[in-house]
Amino acid sequence: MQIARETLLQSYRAMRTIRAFEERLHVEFATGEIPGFVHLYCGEEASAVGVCAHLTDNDTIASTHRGHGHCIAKGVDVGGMMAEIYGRQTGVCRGKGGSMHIADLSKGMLGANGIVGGGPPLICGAALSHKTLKDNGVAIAFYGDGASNEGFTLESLNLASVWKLPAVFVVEDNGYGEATGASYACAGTQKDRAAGFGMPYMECDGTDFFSVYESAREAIDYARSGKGPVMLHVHLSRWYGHFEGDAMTYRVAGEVAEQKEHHDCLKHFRERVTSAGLLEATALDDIDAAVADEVESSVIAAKAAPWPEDSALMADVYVKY
Amino acid sequence: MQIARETLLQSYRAMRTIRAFEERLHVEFATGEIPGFVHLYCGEEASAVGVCAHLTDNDTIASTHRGHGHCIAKGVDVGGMMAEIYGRQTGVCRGKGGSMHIADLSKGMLGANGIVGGGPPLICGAALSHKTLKDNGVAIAFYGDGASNEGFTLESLNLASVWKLPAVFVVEDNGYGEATGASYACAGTQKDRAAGFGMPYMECDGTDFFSVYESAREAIDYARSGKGPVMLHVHLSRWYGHFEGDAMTYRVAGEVAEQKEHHDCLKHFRERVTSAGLLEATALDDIDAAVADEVESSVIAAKAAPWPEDSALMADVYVKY
Amino acid sequence: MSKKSFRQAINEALRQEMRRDPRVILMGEDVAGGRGGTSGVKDAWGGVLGVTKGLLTEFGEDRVLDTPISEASYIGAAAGAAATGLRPVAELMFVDFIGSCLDQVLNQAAKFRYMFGGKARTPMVIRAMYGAGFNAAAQHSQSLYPLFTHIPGLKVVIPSSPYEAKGLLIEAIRDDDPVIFLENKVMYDEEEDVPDESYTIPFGEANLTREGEDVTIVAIGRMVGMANEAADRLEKQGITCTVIDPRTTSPFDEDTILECVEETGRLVVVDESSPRCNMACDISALVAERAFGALKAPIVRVVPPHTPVPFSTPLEKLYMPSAEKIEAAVKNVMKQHAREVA
Amino acid sequence: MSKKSFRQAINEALRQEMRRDPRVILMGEDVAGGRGGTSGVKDAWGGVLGVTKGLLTEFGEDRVLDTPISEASYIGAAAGAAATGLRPVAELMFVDFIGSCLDQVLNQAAKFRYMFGGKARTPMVIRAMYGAGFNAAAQHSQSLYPLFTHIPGLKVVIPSSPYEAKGLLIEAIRDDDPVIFLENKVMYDEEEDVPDESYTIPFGEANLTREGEDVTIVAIGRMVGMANEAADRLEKQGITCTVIDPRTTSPFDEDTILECVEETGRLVVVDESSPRCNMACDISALVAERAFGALKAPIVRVVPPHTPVPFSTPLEKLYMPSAEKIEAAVKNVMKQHAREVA
Ligand SMILES: Cc1ncc(C[n+]2csc(CCOP(=O)(O)OP(=O)(O)O)c2C)c(N)n1
Ligand SMILES: Cc1ncc(C[n+]2csc(CCOP(=O)(O)OP(=O)(O)O)c2C)c(N)n1
Ligand SMILES: [Mg+2]
Ligand SMILES: [Mg+2]
Repeated sequence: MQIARETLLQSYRAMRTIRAFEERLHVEFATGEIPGFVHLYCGEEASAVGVCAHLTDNDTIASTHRGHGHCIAKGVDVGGMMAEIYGRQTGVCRGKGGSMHIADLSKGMLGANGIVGGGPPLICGAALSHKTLKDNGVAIAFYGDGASNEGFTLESLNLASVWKLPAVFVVEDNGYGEATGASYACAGTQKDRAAGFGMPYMECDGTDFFSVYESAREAIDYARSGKGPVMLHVHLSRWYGHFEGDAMTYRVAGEVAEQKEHHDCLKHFRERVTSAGLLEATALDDIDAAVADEVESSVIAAKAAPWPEDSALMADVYVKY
Repeated sequence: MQIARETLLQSYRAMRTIRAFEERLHVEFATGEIPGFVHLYCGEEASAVGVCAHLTDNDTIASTHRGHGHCIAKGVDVGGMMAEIYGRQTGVCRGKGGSMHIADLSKGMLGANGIVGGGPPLICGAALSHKTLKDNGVAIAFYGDGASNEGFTLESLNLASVWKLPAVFVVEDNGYGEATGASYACAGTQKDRAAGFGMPYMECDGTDFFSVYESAREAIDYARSGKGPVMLHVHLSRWYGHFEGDAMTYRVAGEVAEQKEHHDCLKHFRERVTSAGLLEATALDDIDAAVADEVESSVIAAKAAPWPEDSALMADVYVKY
Repeated sequence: MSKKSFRQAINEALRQEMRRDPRVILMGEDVAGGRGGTSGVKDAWGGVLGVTKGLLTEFGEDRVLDTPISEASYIGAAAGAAATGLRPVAELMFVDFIGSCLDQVLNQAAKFRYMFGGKARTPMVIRAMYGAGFNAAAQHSQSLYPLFTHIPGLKVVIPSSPYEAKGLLIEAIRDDDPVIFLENKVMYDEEEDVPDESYTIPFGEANLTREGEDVTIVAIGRMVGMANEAADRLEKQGITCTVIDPRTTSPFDEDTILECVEETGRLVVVDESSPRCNMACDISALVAERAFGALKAPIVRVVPPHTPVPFSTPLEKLYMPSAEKIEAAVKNVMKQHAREVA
Repeated sequence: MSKKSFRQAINEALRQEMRRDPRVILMGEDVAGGRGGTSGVKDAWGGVLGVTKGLLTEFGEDRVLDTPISEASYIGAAAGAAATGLRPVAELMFVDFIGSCLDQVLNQAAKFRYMFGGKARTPMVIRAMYGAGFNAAAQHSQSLYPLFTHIPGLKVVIPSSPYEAKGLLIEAIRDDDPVIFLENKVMYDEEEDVPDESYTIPFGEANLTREGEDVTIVAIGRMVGMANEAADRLEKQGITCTVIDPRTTSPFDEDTILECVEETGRLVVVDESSPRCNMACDISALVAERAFGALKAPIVRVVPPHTPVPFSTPLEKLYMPSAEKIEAAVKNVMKQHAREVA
């Protein structure tokens, strides 16, 4: 496997940005200044980035309630995201969506989604657009192990096969839907489900960028070439609670610590690229520093940004009414 | 395989009743006297009867829009059914449901259902009742190949496994959902779907009573014994259009004729039991005659029966309001 | 101009828009019909009641897509396709089936634009049949437009005749917001003169099908015909009515209704949907708030009872609004006035 | 009797009914929480906001059932279980998620009894959170009770305080029809005196939280508190209000409202749900039809605008009804009268 230096740098930067963005959110949330529900993606960065590394703005993704990582990986503006989470006028959604609804169609980002299983049907539609408009695009649905039990998701697997859509269904399996384990809630296997709906199945280690990158390349190439949809099952772990405020008593003590110690995608990436001589540690350090600055500025800017004007309340319900 | 003479006689009678009931409906519908939608089950009799032969009133079934066969197989009163289809006060649902909503909870018949995929979630609930109340009952969801693509159905397969319910999911695969072939609409296989939701899969020939009877016995025993749900895939063919009025141009000419000639469950049953000396032809003839009479009387009675009274309009929306 | 049925008017609207704009696609269960069938005939149905017949033949399988029985995924797909460059017309068959795919309408299509800060367009149309009177029983006879009207972000269209159906459907397809387009299943064979060429009828502009002096009747969809029939009879008895067809319940032409009530001082609302929180309530509330001073009599609603739709013919008749019931309501409203004045 | 929060009151109602009747079972996503988790803790959550905490410990896994994220199948299972001998209480978490399982409510549970000619009972309760004010944005802040109220066959309960919540929930569990029980998520920490013992509050009997002479205010759920606050302020300005909490929107206590309006002659309706075809419309229509003669002024509705619920704090505040807005509406109604009289 050969990965261009530029791709490696960009991917590391994206993963680092997600990490820094979210760890900061964790801190800021605790101060009480961030309203609403916030679901952190920390620990799962390699999945979003390893998949999106193969995409351009011409390709479409749909995300979940745990959407920050997918947004950043797909190129949504970090400052705009932070402002959105603070509910400011300068947010990507002008403060009207918040964490669970960040979207940027100009980047092919069809939205985080507060509805579990909301994304897969939309992605059938985006894939249909790509196919019908013959623009060579693919459409990717990210969804969790929990969402894999939602009828919306299951129907979409079938529909995508029936219509032979250029779609990839990325199951981000972190073992939990809220406080319930996948070992309880998911009968059977994702692999058999893929077969049950007539599509190839692939799996990878979601804490290893290179594992995701390779599998995703194959899956996306397959879909893009017109052969139909693929399921990509990504095994990973989330580092924080389901949402900010969750004490995670359902997980054994030390589970997350162990993950952080031995399955940190950033550590792993750094070791791998430096030991193989692909990138220098200083290049990564520079990125770390730049990202820290970017996140810091995004918070300062968000807090200083104006609230939406009253007129925004009634605006943009319709294109025309 | 040993089947009691009484069971054989009852099963033949049930299949013959379904056939006669429906062929008569086909004729009556053409006269314009029967209102609404009517979906005929003709040709599929062995499935309902082969499964229900293992059930008592203590067990529960949920049916579909194509429900007459399941109702009769589960012991719902034929006269009451005919009157219901005519919309009369003497109907099992007092004329308020019609063909698509025939139900009789006292017989463990949880209703035909106008919603494709309506039954499987209900059957999870009925199975939960059986399990919780420890009454040794099982619950059976009949549904079509078309319904196997409805999210309701797919979720139910998973839920039944997760809750380890005493349920059997009987896919009556007649190859079509309305005018659309299963070969187009169902990606993958039912077998892989069963695996994908963690349950055993069995299949049988739905035009052969004995094939259904044997498989259903095994499936129902498994579920009843507390091991969890099973999928039973029944291959069969419908002889009439999707509903009365459908010209079936989507099926090759002669397809149904071939089925009638070579895969008629009634013919097959008769040949099998008489050649094996299990039942005498005269016993079957007697049943045929008795059934013809029963259906004839049911039509006469239905036509003569009173319409519901005006007060029925407002009655029975609630137990108490 | 030629006589066309409601069914033909809709078919023609779809055909003309598909010719005009290659981004318009059709999807739904058996909108063509026959895929995967043994005969190889791929336009076997053209919709369960034949409304989309022939469109596959003209536009091909890439633009007329049969779906599995999976409303959530294909209605969601319509939303996703609309947000990414197509203009899908998705058929839900019976509006009662919204129970299978409400999320895709309620939480996705209707809310994209607002949640995303104005940065999305979702030009999709969902066509579905509604209405009782077909002996289709409780799960195939509902008139669920109050649900859709309640949801901000949706537009809701209910044509009252073939002419209206064609113009409103073309408008719906060209509209950049999600539109629910409801067709009364009992009306498919009704005919009237409909122009052959393409035309649009704007949303949010009510149609006065007649003008009178005594009572304003607002009626929805199929009820417009009944209201006109009642008005005919009432005219012979010396009572003249204004009959308003709002055409769209969202957006809603409040002004026309308020102006007419200002003139007549009396209002009867006819709505075939279940009576609680329905359009009859909505219109009554509008007038009781904004034209109160003009009202000479109570606002009377002609609506079905709070029950599911019964199957049996006589019960279903009893259930439905009718010209007779509207006539009686108008007379009742006139009497109340008489009493007050006396 | 002791101070209990809205959350505790609901927990206690569930607990007492589960003790009383072994057929009462609970199901939902993380109603216990922890199944399949690595720590082995099986009551990790007790519902996403802790409302059902501790019930697993007392009643065990056979009666407190965690579900996969599969609303259609478990809400449908609740309906099927109810029709076959259990009395399930299913938690939908956020009422916005009805988009995933409307069919099971609309076409199944609500219609069984009628379609089956009176031969079914479906004693199930669906508990769900509703309401804005939590910065939960467009998909987690809706107040969809008009949808449920519209559907014949359902009962719809919206408690306005901890006391109300406990008594109404016990009534709901004992009721033999399907009941939608909606809990305002902003109210969980509100406290008041609630009896320790079990008690019921009958459906369809409105509660007059205060009586006055000038204006009748009907308010739903959390709006009742705001209406009382407004009434307090108005009283100081010499305007006295009757405040009505209908408690249940279906069945609906029409008589109490009509009687109060007969006395005050003026009506303000406060409803947190989207404004079209909502309860404010329903109540306005009722009064405009049946207490028209008593009305001295237009019926005014205090409702949010026809938009999704915005996320940002200032916009959400602007969106919501409030005591100030109610106060202004009442004054407006009083002024209109003044003008007429003048
Ligand atoms: C239709 C629906 N049901 C339930 C919820 C509540 N909910 C939000 S996230 C979540 C868990 C999702 O689990 P999973 O798909 O595994 O994603 P993860 O949180 O692990 O990333 C649930 C149940 C919802 N938002 N939408
Ligand atoms: C939710 C829903 N979608 C669509 C329909 C319309 N419809 C009724 S029967 C049917 C086909 C069902 O096919 P299948 O499950 O194979 O059963 P079969 O008719 O072959 O017995 C369809 C699409 C419906 N009644 N409900
Ligand atoms: Mg998960
Ligand atoms: Mg079939």
